[in-house]
Amino acid sequence: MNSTITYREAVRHAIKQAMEKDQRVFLMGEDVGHYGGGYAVSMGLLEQFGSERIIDTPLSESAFTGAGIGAALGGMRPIVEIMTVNFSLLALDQIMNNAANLLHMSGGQFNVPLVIRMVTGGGKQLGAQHSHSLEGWYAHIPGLKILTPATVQDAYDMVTLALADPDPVLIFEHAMLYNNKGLLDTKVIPLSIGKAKIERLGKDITLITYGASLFKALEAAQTLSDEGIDIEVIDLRSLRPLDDETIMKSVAKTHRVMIVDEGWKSGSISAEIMARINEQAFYELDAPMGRVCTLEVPMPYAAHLEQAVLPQADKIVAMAKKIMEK
Amino acid sequence: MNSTITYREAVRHAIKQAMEKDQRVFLMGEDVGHYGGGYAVSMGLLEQFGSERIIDTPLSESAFTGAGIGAALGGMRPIVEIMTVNFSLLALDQIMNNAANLLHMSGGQFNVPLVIRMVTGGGKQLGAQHSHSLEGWYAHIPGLKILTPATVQDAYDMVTLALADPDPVLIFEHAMLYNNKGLLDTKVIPLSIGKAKIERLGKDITLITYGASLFKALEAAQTLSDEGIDIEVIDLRSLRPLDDETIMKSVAKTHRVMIVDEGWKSGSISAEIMARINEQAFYELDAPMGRVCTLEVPMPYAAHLEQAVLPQADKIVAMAKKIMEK
Amino acid sequence: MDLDLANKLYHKMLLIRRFEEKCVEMYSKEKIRGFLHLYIGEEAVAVGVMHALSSEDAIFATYREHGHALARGIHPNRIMAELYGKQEGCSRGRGGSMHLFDAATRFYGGIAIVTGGLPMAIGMALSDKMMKRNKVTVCFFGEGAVAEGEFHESLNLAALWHLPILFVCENNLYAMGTALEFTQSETNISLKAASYRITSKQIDGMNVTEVAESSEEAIAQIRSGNGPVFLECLTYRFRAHSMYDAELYRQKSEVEEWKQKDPLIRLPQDWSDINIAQHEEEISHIIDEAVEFAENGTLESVDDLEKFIYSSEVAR
Amino acid sequence: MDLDLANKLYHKMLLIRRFEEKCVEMYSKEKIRGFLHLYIGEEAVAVGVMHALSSEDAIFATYREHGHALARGIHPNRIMAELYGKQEGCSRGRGGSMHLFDAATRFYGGIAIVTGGLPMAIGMALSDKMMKRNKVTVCFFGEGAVAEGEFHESLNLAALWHLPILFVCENNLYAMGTALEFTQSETNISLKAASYRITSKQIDGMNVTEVAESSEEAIAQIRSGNGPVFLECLTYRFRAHSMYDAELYRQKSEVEEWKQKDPLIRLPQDWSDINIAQHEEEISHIIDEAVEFAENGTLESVDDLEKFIYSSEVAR
Ligand SMILES: Cc1ncc(C[n+]2csc(CCOP(=O)(O)OP(=O)(O)O)c2C)c(N)n1
Ligand SMILES: Cc1ncc(C[n+]2csc(CCOP(=O)(O)OP(=O)(O)O)c2C)c(N)n1
Ligand SMILES: [Mg+2]
Ligand SMILES: [Mg+2]
Repeated sequence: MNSTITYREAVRHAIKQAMEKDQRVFLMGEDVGHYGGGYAVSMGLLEQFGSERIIDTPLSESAFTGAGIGAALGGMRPIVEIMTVNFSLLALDQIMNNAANLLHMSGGQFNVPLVIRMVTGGGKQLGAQHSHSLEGWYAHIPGLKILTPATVQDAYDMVTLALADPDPVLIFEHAMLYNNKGLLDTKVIPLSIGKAKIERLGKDITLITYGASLFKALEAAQTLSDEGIDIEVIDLRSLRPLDDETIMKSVAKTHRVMIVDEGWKSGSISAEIMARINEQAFYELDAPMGRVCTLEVPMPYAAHLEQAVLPQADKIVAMAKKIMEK
Repeated sequence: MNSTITYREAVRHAIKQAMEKDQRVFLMGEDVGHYGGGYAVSMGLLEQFGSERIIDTPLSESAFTGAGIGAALGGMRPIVEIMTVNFSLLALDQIMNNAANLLHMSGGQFNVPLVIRMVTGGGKQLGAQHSHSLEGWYAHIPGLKILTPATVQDAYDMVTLALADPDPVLIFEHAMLYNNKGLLDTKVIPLSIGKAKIERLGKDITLITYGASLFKALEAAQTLSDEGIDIEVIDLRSLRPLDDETIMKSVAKTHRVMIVDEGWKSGSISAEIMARINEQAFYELDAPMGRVCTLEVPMPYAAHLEQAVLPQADKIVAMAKKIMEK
Repeated sequence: MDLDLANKLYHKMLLIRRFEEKCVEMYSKEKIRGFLHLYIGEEAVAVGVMHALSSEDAIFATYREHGHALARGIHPNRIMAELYGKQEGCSRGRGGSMHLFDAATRFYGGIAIVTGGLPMAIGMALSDKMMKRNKVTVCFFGEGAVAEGEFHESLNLAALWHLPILFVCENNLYAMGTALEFTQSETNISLKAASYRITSKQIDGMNVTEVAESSEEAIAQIRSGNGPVFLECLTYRFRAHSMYDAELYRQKSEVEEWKQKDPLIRLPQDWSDINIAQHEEEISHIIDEAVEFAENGTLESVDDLEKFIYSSEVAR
Repeated sequence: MDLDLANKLYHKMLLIRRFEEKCVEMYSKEKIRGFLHLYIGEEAVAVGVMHALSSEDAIFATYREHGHALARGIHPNRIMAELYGKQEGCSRGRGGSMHLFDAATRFYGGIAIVTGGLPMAIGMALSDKMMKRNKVTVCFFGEGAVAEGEFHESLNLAALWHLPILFVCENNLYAMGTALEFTQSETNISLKAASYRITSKQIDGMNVTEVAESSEEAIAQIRSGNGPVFLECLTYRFRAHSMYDAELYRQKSEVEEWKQKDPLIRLPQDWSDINIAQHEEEISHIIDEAVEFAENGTLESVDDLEKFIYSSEVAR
């Protein structure tokens, strides 16, 4: 396959292919079957694979996530869909205390090849309880891998990568990306987990980002290039592990850094990246690093307030200029 | 009262006094009554206050934490004890989606004067599921306040401060501190929420820490002073809000920084502190900042492995020396 | 039940119906955004239950709570303004459709996490019990909530502590697109409550008279100190789950069948003297006014964004 | 049941008893640390249930799982070494008392979060069903777990999906220091399971014969494809909850009463030919050997600490 499709279709296609190839793969979660998926990702899969492999679960986030762990221990390759990250809080005990711990706790005996997909992010005016961006927060937990596909290619590749991984992998799909169109080539060998990708070469500032913010960053980079500031944009792709190597190389080239992420600022993944650059590339820095994150406010409903809370291209531009002034 | 008591007694005394003074205050949680508290904090309170105000709850972390929120909305001043932070994962939905959001989500109508106390930390050979240090992780959530009493005085003061606060306050009591003895003066006006305390003056390195790590830091500072390195030790006391002012002032004096905390390194509160110093005091720094955190491993049971995972005085000493060399 | 009351209940149900129809219109005009969960078809439940409450009682509802908010008496203007994201909204435009709040009527949301409201409702009832206040807390939720662990934790606490709380399960047969039979091994929800030794009853949620009378009984029992009561109201949502739903999971014919039981048809069958045209007329003015109020509302300044995170930042 | 079997069951129960008594001794010598939850008094449950399983079946237990691990056949040497934190332990010393694991006997822990094991057990049973493997998953937990939401979510899934799983509730009347009457509005736990339409039975957990026979029946029913079974075993822990418990919450006389029902007394009442002295003798050697094995075990190198976080770092 080599064609232009949506991000949503790319995820669906990856799941479909995996299920066709491997009888051990199945999908379970709320409304993945008859409804077609909360965000319509699994539309049509029930018809193809039947209700034994596309399982509509009751509203029981903790139990069906834990059941994913158990099924993985039992030799299956479950894909658990938690409708959105907001509801994953109900499953956190299973994710942190079991999925992330089992391999170590058992002295290496029991690995958990589980894939958990969830929708993340704000921007749809869903208010405080439905707009969290917690992928950076999840990246704190050892034993997990945290993937954040931004492009159509990655939306596809990451399902495949995650299913091939012997350990628990969480994929965060940003709600605003599903209708994005892009080229999917199913024949290329995917960039492996833990590798960042330089999406735009530049020499003045290293801009590190991931997920939906990538496009705001690229937009800002375009604006800035018109004004003579040349931004290098890195798509992290994976928040755990982080690709220190790619980051530090770029910093060694540009000597200036900014980070854009949709987590609340304090304790965001931006902070961790800043900490690592400070530790590993302090003497490369010509100026303080900057970050554009989500304001530390429960997400408001009103459109203008929500947009003011989220990172935006204009804020990125302003931050870049500030960094260049130093 | 002005006497030498244990940290455990200080917490108990604060609860007892608050309950004597204010009929709206009550304590609820698993085994707080008949058992006397998982860590014996509430021993004797059932006898004094009866089972209407010292409530043994079933194992239902989510429901009784949520009930604390509801009771707070209803005009009470509940203290919810979650036996340990490890079990609080089961209550995270209530904490993040309700307690932290309600005031904002309701446009300022409903504040939640709830106090949640929980035990945190490793060091007792309890293994991966019972040794988390998640206070720094909780500090990511806007709407909450996160307190980490290290001293006997703070163990007492912070219960009082938290109960006086109109918003949800989480207090993290480190398991290794309960038997610590110290002076308690119930007459001093407590240092308010959000204020850090300089526990040791020094001129060479600013060492920022909190909770049980404070004592390891002070021990290391003593060792280092014998070797001619003069450490300024800051006890953060509160992880949200963070006391930027005290931190930056100290950095402006020492020009070197290290942070010690018991969270897993990536995404720890140390990272956030480094990020802020980078943002607010970059030009004050003479060397990369360093951090001594918990290794990113689910906590192992064996004593020697557990000790190797946790921050220790000798690691702090080594880090300080490294920082001084730069 | 008398004609006056019948008129009152009819009025409220019709208000909800027309209000939400207007919401759909405004949604398609992009005046309203986000999720919009309609209560159309289920009006008898909220209206019947609210009838039985006093102004001192407390209410916790879900993301499908326009009906509850209107039935409780939050002014339609403030609800519409909220849906428009305006400062004059009942949550200042911060909440939106899923987060209606109102201190004056003790309306505690608008909680959008399924079962998220139950524990808080328990706590509210606990505070009433501890303070010896003769108040009742009512908690609404869908049958989908029954699969969540929090539901069970909460029912157990309510029963164990004999709390003054009324649980109202709106069993509309579907949780989004998942039919009850796919989510519960025991589909009689009222039996679940009974397994906690909670007084429990299954009632016709399309019949506002039955809901009102059962609620009155339940509230009386609760006020007399006999602990919680659970009402399972059999009902149906006539519309899609939200504005994004293709409704692949149910038959059109099933929807049509349930529409025959429309509470707005049902009630006038018993009370032929209800003057429908007059209600329509009155309500049409109310709705027009609500829209006008919302249109004329103000957008809160972005400078105030960080208010309401902590109480010290609240301008009171 | 014949004498051979009675001897076998007696041997296992006694092994657990003496093993744990040794643990207490070693705890006071600080050879063992952390929490140490003793199973003493409850041996009949694990031994009776394990008797009914095949080597292909899977087990999920709690933090109070020494008994289950021994009954399942994990070698005492490896368990003792684990408690000593040695590399030769069944979890390489990484797990400790609350986290015994063993791939060979399909022992999946040692899960120390109350009800944390149930969802995983559900998933294991689901995988067996999907793969059409004729295996059973057994999940042990205390009566305290019944208040947790996860318990209910799990039971519902098991019943809804007709999973091959045996739930074993060890009702020892207390969750730490909280008596059942303070935690459940309905104290008959087996009724809870029945409310999910799960076949459910309350049995004497102090009588190993009854446990073994009921388990055999249950397992047969599950293997025949009839879905889950729930056994509530009435039992009692003779010792404190853990090593830190002042036992303020129960009367000494109550403990004494239950000690009359000691499974190690009960079984020889029916089978007087059990040669207790001989069992003691054999077991004493086993325990001595286990201690020696643990003492001689090695402490894993700190350099290997970061192994086992991800599979790629596992030395296989
Ligand atoms: C914990 C949680 N999981 C998932 C969702 C997404 N969701 C919103 S409504 C809904 C269905 C709820 O069904 P039910 O409780 O029957 O209420 P109804 O919508 O039918 O009124 C789901 C799955 C949510 N809001 N919260
Ligand atoms: C979720 C959770 N909350 C609290 C605890 C602390 N805790 C450990 S055992 C226990 C009591 C459990 O009682 P029960 O389920 O009856 O098992 P028993 O110990 O009696 O075998 C508690 C409260 C825990 N481990 N997990
Ligand atoms: Mg429903
Ligand atoms: Mg028990």
